[in-house]
Amino acid sequence: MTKDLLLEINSVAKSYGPVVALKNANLSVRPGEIHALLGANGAGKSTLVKILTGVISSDTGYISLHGQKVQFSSPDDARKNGVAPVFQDPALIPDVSLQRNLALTGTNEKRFLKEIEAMGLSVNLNEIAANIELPTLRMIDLARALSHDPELLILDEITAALPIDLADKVIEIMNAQKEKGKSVIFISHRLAEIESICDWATVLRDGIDVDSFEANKQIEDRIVSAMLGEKNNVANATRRTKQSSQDTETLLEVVNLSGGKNLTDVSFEIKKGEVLGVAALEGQGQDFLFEILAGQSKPDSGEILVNGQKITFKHPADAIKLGISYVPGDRKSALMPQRSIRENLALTRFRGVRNWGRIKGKEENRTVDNAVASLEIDTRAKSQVKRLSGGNQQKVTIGRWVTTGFDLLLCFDPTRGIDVGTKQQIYELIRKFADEGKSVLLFTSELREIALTCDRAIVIYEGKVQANLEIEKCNEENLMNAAHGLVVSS
Amino acid sequence: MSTLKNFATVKVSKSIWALFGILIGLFLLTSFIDPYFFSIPAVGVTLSLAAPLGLLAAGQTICMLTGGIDLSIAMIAAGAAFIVSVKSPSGTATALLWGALFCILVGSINGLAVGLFGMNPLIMTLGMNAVLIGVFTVGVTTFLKGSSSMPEILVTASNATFLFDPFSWPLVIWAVIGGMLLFLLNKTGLGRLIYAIGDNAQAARLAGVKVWQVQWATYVICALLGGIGGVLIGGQSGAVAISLANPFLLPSVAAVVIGGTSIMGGIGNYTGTILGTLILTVLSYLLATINSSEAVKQMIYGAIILTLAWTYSKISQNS
Amino acid sequence: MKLSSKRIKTAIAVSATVALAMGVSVFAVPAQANNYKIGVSNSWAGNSWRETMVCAIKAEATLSGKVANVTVLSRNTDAAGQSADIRTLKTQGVDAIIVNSGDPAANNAAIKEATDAGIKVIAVDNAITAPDTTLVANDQVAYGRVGAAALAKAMKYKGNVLYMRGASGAGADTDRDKGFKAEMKKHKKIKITKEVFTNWDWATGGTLANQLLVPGKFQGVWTSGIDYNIVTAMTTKLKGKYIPVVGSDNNEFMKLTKSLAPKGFVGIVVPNPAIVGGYAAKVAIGLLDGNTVPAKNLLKPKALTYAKDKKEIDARIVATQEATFSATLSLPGKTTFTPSQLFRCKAPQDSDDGGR
Amino acid sequence: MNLVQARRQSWNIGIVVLVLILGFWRINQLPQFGSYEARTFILGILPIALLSMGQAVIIIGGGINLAIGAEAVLINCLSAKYMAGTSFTTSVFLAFLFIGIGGLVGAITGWIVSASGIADIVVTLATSFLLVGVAMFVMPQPGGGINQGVADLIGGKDPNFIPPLIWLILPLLIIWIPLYRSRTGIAMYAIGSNKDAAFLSGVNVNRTRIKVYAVGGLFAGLSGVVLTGITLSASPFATISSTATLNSVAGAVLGGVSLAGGVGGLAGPAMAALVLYFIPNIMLASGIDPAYSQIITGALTIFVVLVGGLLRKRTGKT
Repeated sequence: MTKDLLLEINSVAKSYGPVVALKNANLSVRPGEIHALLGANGAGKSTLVKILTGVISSDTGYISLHGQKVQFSSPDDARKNGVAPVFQDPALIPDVSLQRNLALTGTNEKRFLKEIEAMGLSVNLNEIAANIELPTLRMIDLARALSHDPELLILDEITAALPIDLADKVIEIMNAQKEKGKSVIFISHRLAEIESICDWATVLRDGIDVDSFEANKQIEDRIVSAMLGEKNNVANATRRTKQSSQDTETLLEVVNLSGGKNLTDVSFEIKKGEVLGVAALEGQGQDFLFEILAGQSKPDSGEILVNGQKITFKHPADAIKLGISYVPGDRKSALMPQRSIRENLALTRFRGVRNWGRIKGKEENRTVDNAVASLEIDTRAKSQVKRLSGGNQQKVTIGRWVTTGFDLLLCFDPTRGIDVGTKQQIYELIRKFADEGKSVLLFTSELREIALTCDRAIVIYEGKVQANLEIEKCNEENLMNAAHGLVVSS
Repeated sequence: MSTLKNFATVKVSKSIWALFGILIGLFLLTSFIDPYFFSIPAVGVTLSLAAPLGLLAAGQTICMLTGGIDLSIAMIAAGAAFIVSVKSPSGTATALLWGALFCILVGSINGLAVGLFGMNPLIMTLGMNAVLIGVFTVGVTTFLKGSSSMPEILVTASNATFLFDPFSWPLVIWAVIGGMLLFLLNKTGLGRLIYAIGDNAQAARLAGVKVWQVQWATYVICALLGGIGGVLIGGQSGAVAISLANPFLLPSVAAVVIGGTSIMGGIGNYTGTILGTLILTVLSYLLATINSSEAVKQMIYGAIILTLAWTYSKISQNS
Repeated sequence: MKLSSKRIKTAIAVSATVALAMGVSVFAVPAQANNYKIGVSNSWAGNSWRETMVCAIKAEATLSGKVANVTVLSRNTDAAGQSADIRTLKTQGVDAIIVNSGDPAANNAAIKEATDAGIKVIAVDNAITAPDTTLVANDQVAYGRVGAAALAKAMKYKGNVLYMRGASGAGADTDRDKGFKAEMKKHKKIKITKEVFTNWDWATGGTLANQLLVPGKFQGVWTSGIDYNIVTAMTTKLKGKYIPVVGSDNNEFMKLTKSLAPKGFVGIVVPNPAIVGGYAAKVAIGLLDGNTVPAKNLLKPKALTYAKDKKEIDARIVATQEATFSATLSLPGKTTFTPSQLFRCKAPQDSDDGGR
Repeated sequence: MNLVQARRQSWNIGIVVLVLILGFWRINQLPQFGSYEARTFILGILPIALLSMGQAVIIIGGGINLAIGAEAVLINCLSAKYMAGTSFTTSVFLAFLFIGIGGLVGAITGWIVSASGIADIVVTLATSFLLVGVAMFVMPQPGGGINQGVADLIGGKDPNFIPPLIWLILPLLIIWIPLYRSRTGIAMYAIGSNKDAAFLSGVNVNRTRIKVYAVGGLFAGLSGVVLTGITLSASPFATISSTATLNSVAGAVLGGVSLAGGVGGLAGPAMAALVLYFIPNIMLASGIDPAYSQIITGALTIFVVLVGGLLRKRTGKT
């Protein structure tokens, strides 16, 4: 343990059942340092932050603060010891006024108002948190954290989807903390920010700190290569070979679609038999785009055309009727965890009142068994889907649509938190769909998947299509740059 | 590759055996105290008395499987019995039809309010309960004035032996309807959806299921089951009254909970509820036999529900 | 200083209550002679017996020509609720309150407030312990006694009795128990082997009968008025081997007493007329007229059997009325209405000719 | 009051307006209105208003207690049994003791919910049987009593309406307002509103849940003792407890407490009790069978929850 370090995280590991979230994470933060914590989705950043702030406890390893070993029992405990986190989802009680939210954490109101004033904001302390816009709420959460004079401020993707002026404010605040000799751990996807303000950067990948270095000019390449890691582990993945099918008909066309919190003006089209990739950082409105196309949410404006016909969806059933099927990003929202694989796979068969009658057992057996076989679902834990591994659960959510048939599959980050072997199977499955003449809209947070599986890709940045790239241009650097708002020639 | 054929989980069947064991234990204990209980007529009586509770609990089971609850089921039962009794001069079949229409109406209101308007099932059915009490209290002196006894044929059917002891008509009715319900839950699309929306309504919606339709159907079926139960109660007691089925309301919830159906929905089955119903019925006979005071009876009742529910939650947490 | 939301809430609560409290008196209507207002508080609604009782009060009040208004507060409620109803009747400005109480002592505070204010309080059916009140009821002790005596006789003074009481704690139940147990004590060979409460609930009574009736176990049944479905249960449970049952003047019970008599069934009818309510109304009007009325006005019940009182039982059965109808249509000298007036069930303010 | 507060208070303002309209209507129906009539109003709502407040605390904390009526019945029986024929001081002492026992019973219920992980509704369904059983054990038959001086202190000597009014308002002032302002009070709202955010804000969720049930139990205990003071007796019947429980839920919900948790206060449920009291009485005086009021009460509860739910959906809260 080094005395002059503010924080030292040593060999911390954490598993949730069979899922390993953190393998072996190390991190050192000096006083007066802005430390960037980087990593792809699922690299273990959030788990590390949760351990650091006492939300969960680690399986092994230790944390020391000022050279003293510590183990925080709760976020409150962490806060009292000078470690204050601000999460992407503000930890404010929705139905309670700001004043009472402050009282709950024992925050000094005057001090808080001073911090808010310094941010150039004004708030009504009597307003209940649920009525406040998310960006403002994040700033309020930040101001509350600052009011406790933290030795170490942890900002977990706080600038994601924050308007430029507020994001600049956050950077000012970090610099001010630094001047006061306090430290900040900053988690962000905006590489430009990291270059300009951070002193040091640590990159996590698959639960391990793979690289840690001084953050000065021109470190983008190093960050990106550390985040992406060795590409060998997917070397035997077959690349997309079929050339884009430009001469075929358009299946779906989206015109000037806006809605939700971030989606402002999106237009694109998908051809039959095409796999269209979607790349975007967190919070660019891509999730809402998928929900609109699935009939789950309604757009504020814009048009959707299927086979040239303008359509509107009232219910997911309307989309399904048109052959549009949706595999949501959060598997939990698509699965019935306590029911069997069979029931989960066969669910869509009963969606109409006409199919409420007797189940045709043999036919169901056949389709279910086909899906199980073609997706190679591991059926050992067949009785309850919640006992399956993440990869097999994901196969079930996709397999459901294999039993029904579809024209367009909307896949939202289908490989998140899934082992490499299963990922490979899912890529192949998506390719197979395309070969059968079906279309796939695939959002993925792992950019290499786009080159492996797609015919074409669009990149969404701040609610708009930033780039529309043919497969040849879909290398990770281009996608990463476009996703960060940089112009990439198509 | 028929590895997927049986979808009853090992855990559930284990707990079913445990419940069965408790039932046998209670039965033997009761027989030990009152030897008459260990006889075919006594078993027949017990089974025929368990039938109405079994039917009300059946309705409660499907509501709870969808994550709901029906606290108006006792008033639906009493209401159906009332209507059948009042309409009996125009023929038993007509009277039963009126009763069924009443159940469908009330069930539809419950189901649509829950399904389409997102009403909390607890408040919806609680409110419906109050409305029905009011309607029937007013009705007794006005539009429902008249008979307060059940049609002769229903009284006979609710009490008579079927072929030979211990088979009684109520038991046969319960068995037939229970069998239909088991078929509905395990072998039909609607049954699948009842489990599905109870487990994850969002997932069902994303799969294209119109969740409100399922909830509508569920509450209508629940009301019909309650209505049949109510007619049986009316038949067995030979008279109808507004408070007819009140003593069955909380036991109908308790039987389902004892039977291992989760109040959150999605897990459980009617087999468990049947055992829960029988356990409660034998228990009430036992408590009546040992001349226990109402106080002790209530305490044992509560303690048993709590113990069984706690045991269940521990079993499911451990796996 | 900003007012907190809680403080505002409290301020509103206080001011609202004060506003109510300070409300001015409006429409003071003095009670005039022969223009009485009678209030009824009934703790149990939707029950045939109690409905008939209320109808009898209304019919008698209307016929008297001296009553302007009968206000009925009839609902299923507990002691606090009935106390609130009695107080409400007082605020309503009634001159007399007829109360059928669910609990002998629980409404005493509210009743005392009424009697202190000069309101005549008449307890009907169930006795109450409050002072300065008048009781109009069936003699429930005698009810228990004569039924017990007749049952003992029908059982040939030996055997086991299934004793099906009313509701634990109700005044009538306690009194009937007193009479029943005292009489049965005289008969050494008769044993009360099972004592249960039906809560005067037909479903509970029927269920208990189905559960308890076993061939040979009992030689007689006493019921507190939940009667005819017990007899029905015997048809199946005892395979038609009927044992004597004490019941009340319920329409269906008397019909069964008549129709099953050839099959050896001994039904003992101990009337408990619901139209005692009409008698209570008459007593109330008498009190308001300034007449002296004894504190206790009791009907003397007697036990009827089909063998002995064939004519009377035949005459009592009202074919047009429901099974649970309390089939006593007049109390000579105590009520004046005709059956059709009773069935009309109109209070003075409802009638075409009555009213304020 | 600024706009923000006005918006948040809209439910309470609505129910106050409703109470005032119904109140004046009812007063206009009466031959006269004075102290006795005011006392009648308050005595008519006091036990159920207190019980609704207790249920409201629990629902705000994200739970529901189906045994709250049984708790009140138990305390009613305990107090009527042991306060009968006692001196003034003993009765006062016992009153506080039994209110405390109410709180303890609530705390134990909360502990069972926390420790077992069973749904609140199942636990309290079971305890409702248990507690009624205990109540019947304590007092197999209706009866009991209370020192008359204490009874006058609760129900007020005719026609003094101040004591019952104090019993209605004092718990708000001395239990609820200090609690509402304390960190524990905020924590109660927090666990009902969003358990995760509450945990991140440093709330001990399980301990707070026990406190929520304990406070609910205190109000139930209060309701039980007040019942003894008003009726001078106790009745150990299950029907009373279940009716009271159902009314307490209706009162809390009508009073603006969201079943989703985290929303509402205690003044609303007290007002709602007045609304539920006025409706049958107004109907009665207008010559309508009061049984219709049961229909109106039920329909009103459904309607209010329906509209409240739709409004919340529109303002974005799910």
